[in-house]
Amino acid sequence: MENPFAQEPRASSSWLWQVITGVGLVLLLGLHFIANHFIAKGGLRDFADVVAYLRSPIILVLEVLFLVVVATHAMLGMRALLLDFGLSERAERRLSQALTAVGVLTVGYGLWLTWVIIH
Amino acid sequence: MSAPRVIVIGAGSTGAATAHDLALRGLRVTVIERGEVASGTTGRNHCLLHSGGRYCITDQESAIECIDENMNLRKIMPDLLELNDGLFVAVTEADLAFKEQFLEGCAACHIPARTIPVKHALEMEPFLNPRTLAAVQVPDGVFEPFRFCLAFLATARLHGAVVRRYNVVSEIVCSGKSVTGVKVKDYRTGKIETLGADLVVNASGPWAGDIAEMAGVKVPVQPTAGVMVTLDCRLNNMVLNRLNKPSDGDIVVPQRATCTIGTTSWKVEDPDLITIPPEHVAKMIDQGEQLLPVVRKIPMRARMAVARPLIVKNAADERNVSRTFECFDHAYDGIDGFVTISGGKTTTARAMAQRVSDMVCNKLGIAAECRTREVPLASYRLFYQGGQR
Amino acid sequence: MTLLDVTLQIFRYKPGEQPHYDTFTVQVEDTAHVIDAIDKVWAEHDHTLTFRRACHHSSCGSCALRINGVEKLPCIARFSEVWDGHSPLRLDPLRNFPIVSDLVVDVSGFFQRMSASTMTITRDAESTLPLSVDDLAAVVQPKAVELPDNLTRFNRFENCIECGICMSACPTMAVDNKFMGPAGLAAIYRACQKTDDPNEKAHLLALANGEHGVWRCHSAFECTEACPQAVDPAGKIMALRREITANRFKKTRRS
Amino acid sequence: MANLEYPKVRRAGRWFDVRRRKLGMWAYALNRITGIGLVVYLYLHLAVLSLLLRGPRSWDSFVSLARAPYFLALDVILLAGILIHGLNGLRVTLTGFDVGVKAQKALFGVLMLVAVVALGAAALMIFGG
Repeated sequence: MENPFAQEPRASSSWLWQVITGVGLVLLLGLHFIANHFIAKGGLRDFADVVAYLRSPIILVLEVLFLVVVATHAMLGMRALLLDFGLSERAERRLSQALTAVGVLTVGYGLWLTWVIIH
Repeated sequence: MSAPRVIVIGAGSTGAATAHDLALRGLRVTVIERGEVASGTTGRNHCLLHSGGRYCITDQESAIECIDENMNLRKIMPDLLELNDGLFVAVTEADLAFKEQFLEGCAACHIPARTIPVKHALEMEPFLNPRTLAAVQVPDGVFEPFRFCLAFLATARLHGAVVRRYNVVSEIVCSGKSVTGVKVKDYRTGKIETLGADLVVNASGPWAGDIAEMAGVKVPVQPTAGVMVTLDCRLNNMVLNRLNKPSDGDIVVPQRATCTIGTTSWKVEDPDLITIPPEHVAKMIDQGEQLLPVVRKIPMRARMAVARPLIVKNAADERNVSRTFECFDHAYDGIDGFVTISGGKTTTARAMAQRVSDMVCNKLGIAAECRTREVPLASYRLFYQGGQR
Repeated sequence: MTLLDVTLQIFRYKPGEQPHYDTFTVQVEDTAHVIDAIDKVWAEHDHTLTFRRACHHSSCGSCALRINGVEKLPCIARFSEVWDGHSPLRLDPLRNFPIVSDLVVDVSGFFQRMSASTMTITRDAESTLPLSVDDLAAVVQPKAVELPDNLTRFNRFENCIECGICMSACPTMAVDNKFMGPAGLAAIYRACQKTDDPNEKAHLLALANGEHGVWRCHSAFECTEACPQAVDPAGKIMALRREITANRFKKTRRS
Repeated sequence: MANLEYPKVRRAGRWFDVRRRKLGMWAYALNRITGIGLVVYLYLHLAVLSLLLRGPRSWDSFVSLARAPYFLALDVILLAGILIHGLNGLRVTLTGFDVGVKAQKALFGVLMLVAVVALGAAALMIFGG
């Protein structure tokens, strides 16, 4: 008899990435907070502060990395949640594609935003 | 000509095994059961796969049936048995005096039995009464009656049988002096139907009298209840029996992480409603303590009571009526196409099925050999897996 | 012995009819289990009430249902444990299974999941008795067992009685009916432990690693909380996760 | 045969049903609620940052708005969400690698205690500073 539960073993990836990005977020978020509220003298009080802050190369790398990781984690989380609607295999593939697109757009928008602000 | 249709009333061990036997012989079988599979006598069971030791003195016919079937079941349902053997244990001088007779009884019934040094027995069974005087090992085992029935029915289904659960027989339909079918009501849908059959087998255990009455015949079945108590801890590896004549609370059957002490015996009128007498529960603990002194310290997990179908041969104490089974062709009572199989025990269900199936085939003029001794059973899980409800 | 007057509110449903609750009052002993009261309702009031039961001692797993919303085996649930003494006791069928009639659910999906691993229900036992009562060890010191010549080892039934309670309690099962479910995954874990065949093991792990396998678990641990047999399905799911992850890293390192 | 199957959309909402459920179920539901909240916040945050495009004036007026006490309270809620989600995530990660599975309830309790303490400290800093 055909086993209805036999499938390609690939499902662990999304869980593993969720965990990796999750742990990454804990670290990055800590740094994000510290950078935002402690390193920037007196906090980011006005527009000029923000621009100056983002022009620091270390901060820039940190913030971009944070953006990528948070978007990945968020999209994987949304996927886990939306799978609960009992989707068909095709719909599940579509969902993954759509969420990847949303994630890429989010990151793209963030990068563009940063670029505009810096210049 | 298409194969004859047979209706089996009851999906306990007898009905399930009978359905399997008849289906293997090529008959078109329908099983009618008013509840879940094994929801009657079979379900509420010690779960003891008898070696026959229990009956080897008082009822050798039963004992021989037991040891033969014990060996047969090992072949056809190996996955459904806990095969750890059993000990008959003497804890009093009176028990000890019984030992020689017991060994002779076992020999007479070809039950493999051997005396184990008490020290050895206590090592194997650390909770056994330290004052144990003698221990005899026999091939007892443990099974699960529910899955036992499911396996028979799943296999029967593979051979074309239909199992209708939650269907109650409301009428035995007769044409003249011959049974032609049954009227059933489906409790799930409320639908009432008449099912035609060439022959109806009454395998309803302690309810056999009620079903037979619908056809206007009588069967000498006395519903006899017993209480069993299950403890929240497994205290023994092997089945522990009191080395003496059958009596109340003379056995502790281990299963998974529990063990069950049984049983008592009293006659009941209505097998549908049995109240558990508290003094019987207390008695189980008292008696169990004789074999396993820690019994009283263990919390109780469950208690149960159910009626067994005992065949009344003549007026006697219910402990001493035979635990063997009987097959009745009601043609002798003036009703044709209707047979009753009752008595016996789950261990001997396959043999009971063989006997009644022989009778059925004989009556229907079918020459087919019984094959249930050799054909291994399908997985019990298939019963539900098929999706048939 | 005291007698209790218990009111049961029982879920009723027949195909094509509106589901509703029926109320029955029956008298039971204070030491009774819930199954005794259901039995009494059936015997004294309504033979058309359909419910599953067989063994009455937590061995068959057929009677599982929800008592006041919580999954239990009524054969081992005492009134003293589950009843407040005055309000009606509500009985519902298991969740996450199609309902057939009243308290009877269709367990075919559950057994398909159990079969996926081909786990059998008997196993070799530990050489000493498992002690679940703490003070018992102090009473008697169990010694290592020397087995007689013809007996190489004792065997046991698996603890899982396939009652479906974990599947009813599982929040993932509640939303994803393709999920393999706690019992199915626990069975895979047991089958993995029992086999010495590396191919069989790889097959089983691949099964657990599927899109509807261990990764769909949300770590609510409801299955382990509800399991009447201390099978700890959630623990087994986590153990499978570790094994799968470990294998994955081993493979990555090798390649 | 007819049966009582729930429609997909109603099924999908059932993770939210914590009635008569145990601690682990609450942890799961909390994790989801905070997770959804944080995703919403992520996009709000991006939208707010877009104000930077409109030059210093609109940004600076937003910053002064953000210093109002009721806005700071929103910060505390955000922080609560982050702490609950992050620390519970730690529990899910550990148990997922078969670490501390037996102690998952205690683990959750301890982590939530940490969350409460950290939140208290943070609230003091936010309102105090």
